Amino acid sequence: MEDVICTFCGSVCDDGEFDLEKKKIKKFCKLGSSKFAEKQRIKAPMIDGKEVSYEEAIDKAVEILVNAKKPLLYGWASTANEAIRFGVLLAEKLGGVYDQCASVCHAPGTLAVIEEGLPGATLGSIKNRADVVIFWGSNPAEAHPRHGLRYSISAKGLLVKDRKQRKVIVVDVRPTKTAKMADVFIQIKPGFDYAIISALRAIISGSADVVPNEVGGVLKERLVELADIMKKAKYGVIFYGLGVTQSRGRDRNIENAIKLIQLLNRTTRWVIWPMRGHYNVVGAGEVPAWEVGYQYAIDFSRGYARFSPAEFSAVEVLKRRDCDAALIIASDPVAHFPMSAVKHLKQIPVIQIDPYPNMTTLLAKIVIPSAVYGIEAEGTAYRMDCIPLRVKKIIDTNYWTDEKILEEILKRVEKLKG
Amino acid sequence: MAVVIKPKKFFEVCVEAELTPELALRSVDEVKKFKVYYGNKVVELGELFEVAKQGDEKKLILDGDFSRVKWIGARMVDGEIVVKGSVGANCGAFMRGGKITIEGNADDWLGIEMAGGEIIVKGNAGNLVGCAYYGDAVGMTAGKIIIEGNAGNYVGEKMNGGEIVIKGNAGDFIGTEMRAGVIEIHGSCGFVGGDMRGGEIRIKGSFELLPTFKKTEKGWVGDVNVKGEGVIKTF
Amino acid sequence: MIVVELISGRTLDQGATVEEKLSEEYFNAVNYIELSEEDFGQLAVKEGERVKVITEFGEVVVFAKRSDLPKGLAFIPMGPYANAVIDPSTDGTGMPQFKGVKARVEKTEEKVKTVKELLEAI
Amino acid sequence: MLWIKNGIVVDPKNKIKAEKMDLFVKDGKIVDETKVKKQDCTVIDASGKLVVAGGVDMHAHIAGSKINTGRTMRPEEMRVVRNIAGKFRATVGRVLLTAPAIGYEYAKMGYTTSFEAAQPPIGALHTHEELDAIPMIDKGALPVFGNWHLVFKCIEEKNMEKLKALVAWAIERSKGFGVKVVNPGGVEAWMYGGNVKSLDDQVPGFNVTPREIITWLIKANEELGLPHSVHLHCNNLGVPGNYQTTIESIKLANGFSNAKRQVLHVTHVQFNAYAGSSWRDAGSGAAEIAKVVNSMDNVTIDMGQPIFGHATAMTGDAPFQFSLHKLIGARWSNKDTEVETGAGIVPIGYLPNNPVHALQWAIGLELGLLVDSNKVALTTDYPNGGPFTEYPYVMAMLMSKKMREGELSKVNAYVQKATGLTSIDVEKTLYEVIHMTRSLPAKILGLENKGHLGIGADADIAIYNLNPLETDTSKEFEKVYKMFKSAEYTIKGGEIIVKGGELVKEVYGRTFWVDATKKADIQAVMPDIREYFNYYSVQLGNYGVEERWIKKPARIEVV
Repeated sequence: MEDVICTFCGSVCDDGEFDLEKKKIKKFCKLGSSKFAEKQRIKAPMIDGKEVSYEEAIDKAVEILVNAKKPLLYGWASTANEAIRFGVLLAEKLGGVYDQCASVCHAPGTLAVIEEGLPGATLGSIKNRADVVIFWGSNPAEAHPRHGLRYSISAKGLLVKDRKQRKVIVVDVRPTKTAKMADVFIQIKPGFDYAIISALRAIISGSADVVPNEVGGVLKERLVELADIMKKAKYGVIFYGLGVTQSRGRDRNIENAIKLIQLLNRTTRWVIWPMRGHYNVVGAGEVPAWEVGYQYAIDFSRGYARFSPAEFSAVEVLKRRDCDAALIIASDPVAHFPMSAVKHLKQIPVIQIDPYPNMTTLLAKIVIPSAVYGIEAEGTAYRMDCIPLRVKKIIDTNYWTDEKILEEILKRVEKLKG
Repeated sequence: MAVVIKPKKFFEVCVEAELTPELALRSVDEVKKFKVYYGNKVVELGELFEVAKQGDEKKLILDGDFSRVKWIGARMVDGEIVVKGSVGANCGAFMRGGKITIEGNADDWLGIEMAGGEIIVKGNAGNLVGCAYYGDAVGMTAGKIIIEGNAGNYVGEKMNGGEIVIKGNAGDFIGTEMRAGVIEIHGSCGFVGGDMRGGEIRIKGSFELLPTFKKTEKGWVGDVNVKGEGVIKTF
Repeated sequence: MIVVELISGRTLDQGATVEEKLSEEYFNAVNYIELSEEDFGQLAVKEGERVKVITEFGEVVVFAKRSDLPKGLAFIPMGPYANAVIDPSTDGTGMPQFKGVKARVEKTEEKVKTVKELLEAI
Repeated sequence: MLWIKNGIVVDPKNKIKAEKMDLFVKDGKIVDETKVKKQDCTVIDASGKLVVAGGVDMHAHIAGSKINTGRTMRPEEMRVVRNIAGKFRATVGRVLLTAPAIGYEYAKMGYTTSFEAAQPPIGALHTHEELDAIPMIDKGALPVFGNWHLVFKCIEEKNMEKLKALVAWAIERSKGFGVKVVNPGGVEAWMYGGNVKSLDDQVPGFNVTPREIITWLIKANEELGLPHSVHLHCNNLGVPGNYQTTIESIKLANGFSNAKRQVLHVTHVQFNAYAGSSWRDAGSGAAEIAKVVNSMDNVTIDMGQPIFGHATAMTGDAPFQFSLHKLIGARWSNKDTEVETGAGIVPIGYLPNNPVHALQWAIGLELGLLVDSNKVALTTDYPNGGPFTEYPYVMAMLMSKKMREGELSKVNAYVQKATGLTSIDVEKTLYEVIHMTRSLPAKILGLENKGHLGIGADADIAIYNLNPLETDTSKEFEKVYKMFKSAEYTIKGGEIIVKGGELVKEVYGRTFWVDATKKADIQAVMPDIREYFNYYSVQLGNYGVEERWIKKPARIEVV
């Protein structure tokens, strides 16, 4: 089978070849290959560790959800839009909180978009045109292994034909694998992204004299060089990663970077884009945006959507003990949240929907196994640049899809709630 | 006719109660009927709180731990609120007048886009004090916020007037995109004044200066990236 | 004992095992700390020996690994071990500070907890 | 089955000017009286009420990555609560609405069809997902062609067969409805930081000009015989002095004809109707444009009327959006899209006392008043000019000079000298305004069963509490406005969805798309498409939308 679409990372490579007999994927990277490899699965739906039918598990889940004063519905980054849509409708119907993995990943980028917008481009546009590529706090060699080949570092584009015609720059606090592939590596002091971006803006806009000799561990002359490369680029791109979203400054770092891009566009072309992690974390934000108005950290307790990451992001909700039940789908907060947030998950009934057992399974009251999108189920996903792709079903399964499980839950909740 | 409101129990999830001194003008029974949100349930205030009358001022006395109660004093225009304990998020949001005294700590989003009045926090405050709410262009425009303890990050973002005084330390990114008004920090803080256009930030302790401010007689002036005339100085 | 600035982040191995969280492979992909040559030397540990990482927010025992990090910077792959010690405050953004927390690292004889044991300890 | 009794019907397509008559509905269609059993009919007493076809919005940005990025950028827009969750979905939005809010608000106003005016072909699946999420109305989407490298290549090669094949292939792949052209060549120039300034500028990297792009696409469109004509957003949008470019572009329709409809639709002309050389001396070019449009029988336009208040500029015209960002300093989103197109988004607001905004407002009205009612459709270019929910304001303004005088007194006096609005005495009739909002947009789009109430038409009907025989639309503008804001009944596909201005039933409409693949030799262009997919970031096999992925597709085959 050709043109198979990978449902691992935000690159969503769509050129895989799946050998149906050997059940092996070709062309994909280590991450993609692991996605398509056979793994331990949750065998059957469970309540308190006891195997039950899908119907029984769903009935019990519904009972917990409708009786909750504020259920948290979290995850969504590794499932299809069709499932996400039912999830958003369910959160609205329940008067709960919808939050998705971006809130511990790239959501600060969304806060920056609110402040300054998002001057961006699709990955195809970037591979065709970008003669300068900056990875700022991002490390595709480990997180998006084929990104460089398909879209950025060595991609063969229309105007920029190969690696030789492209300058690759890495800005990071450590010499990452990606840094080793770069023409220029600028090592900065952790927590100084904002200051360095401010300095670059000053240099580019003619206020270089104000900038001190060293900013964030980088000598001014190196910043002047970098500013010069940026100004001379015909079409440049900053791909930013968790290095800026998860460290000091978070959204303010990105906001500042967007202001830098705005400035550069006065004389040449520059775009900026987040290196989104999960294959459909973009869908997990886009679907609620059109259904209820916001991308994440959405509270429905008043019967309509309200947005406030300071209150309604999953980590804040859990740390404040502001939910009394949780539905966790397609993610593993127990592994990926700070301990102080996990603590509350241990106190409340947790319903988990996932193909694979993970740390959240260990504390979930109800576990509902599901089919894997892109392998066992078809559905829509948005690549990191918001390009929609229809991921494929390539083998049969008896597992229900997330879409079907959630539709069933929603139907029953609607019946109970009227 | 001050009204005294006391939580009856520990709240399983946060409560949203836009309590303002206007309530003091109502009878105890009416106050008990005031609608508050307990998770996704709309309930009467009296279900969650004890209500009593005391004295005759236009004043609310919130007696107990209100750290799980949000939006207290939101949009209030006059009168007084005294919180004997700590208070939840969004306290004094969009406030235009009157006075809120918090004897404990305040959570995030204290005094969002405050346009008048006074907030005093005896303990610590959270993040985003006096800021602009999501998507809005302007933060606090008038009034005064005094925090006797420490404050968190992003204090006074997009502030366009008024005064914030922090007797302890403040967090990071103070007065970002500030246009007017005064922030005074008696302790130390992190970055200050990113893209500041105007106003003044006074700091007694240490702070981190961004590379986009010019040293002048007045203090540090900037942010040059926005041709700003904001002033950062120590005292 | 040394003092470092600790960050967490993705690695290829962490990614490749992330859908097998209860496996030995995942355990091995996330249960170590990378230290610079100098810091590693100063701790006087051997590759694969155990260290205790202590921050304001918690402590965790992990395996020590030498790397080409700059001195003073340490790295634990994103996952439950990192999350036992990172700064959980979101400062009103919803995002905990997964990168950038002061940590003490010291040699220890304590064992490295399994993923399950970590959860039980919370 | 429905029996709408004793209504006063205005149905311009069928030349019915306020006649008292009954309508019958069966299986979602308007049928002859003999086709229904009257005793089985739900009867609606429409005595003394205006009965018209459901409104048709032929140009709005209601679905896809642009509006959704707009929502994400503007949480302050989403804080206006319109409906609390209950029997119907929760809806929020001030001007930028959520998908359910879009459907509900159209329905409440008596509108039953709306077309998304710009769909990047590679993002078509996203557009369709959002269209599927909009309840109540029928919809469709127009893919964009004016900056696509493959289009340039076919024109460079002067190969009409290839161009036709490309157009038919792309519309089929994107499940689109027609050919949208946005700032032809200008968006490609923006990839280098520039724009095109005249119809004869060469597009960077290609041996083509905007003039050629428009002309060739009109020719391809007409030879394919698509239901809708080329739908053009002109070059130089938002630039003082641009009315001349607009007139030149309109004249490119000369030499083409189509018995059923226009051969060129020029959209949101207000934004392209400025005289002068800068915003300091800008004036109105509306009268000149109207003169040209009125003199031609193969061109239509829509207004792009600004509404005072909040709005969000969002278009495929990426270089314009950057200029706007520089001009007003607001946040700015941009999306350069593969080798196909681009887009930009900037929040704006129209203030009555701002001379430029007042000028724009006046120009929109001038166009609506001066252009023949058979050639100008009513739009706000939602959300660029403002909310579609204020269509009734525009309708009332077109019908009442008195209302205009009142409004004129509230806006910046610059309008008095820069436009001719004050001296326009035209008052459109109710019949004309019904045409401009129903039968005309349906005709422009080529939707034969929409916009009218003849036998066989879709049973999309709006009933307003307004007796046209007893209402003086010139004097009673307040009443007219109020009545059109809130339909007494909205009937969609034969089902009552709104009653007394309130939602009563949620339905999902169809998505129209056009299949013209039999009218061209698709294979003629496939080698070029395959080659160009080296410059895409997706595989050709994963490009496009299958019909089964759409909730209620309605395929229109061109034979």
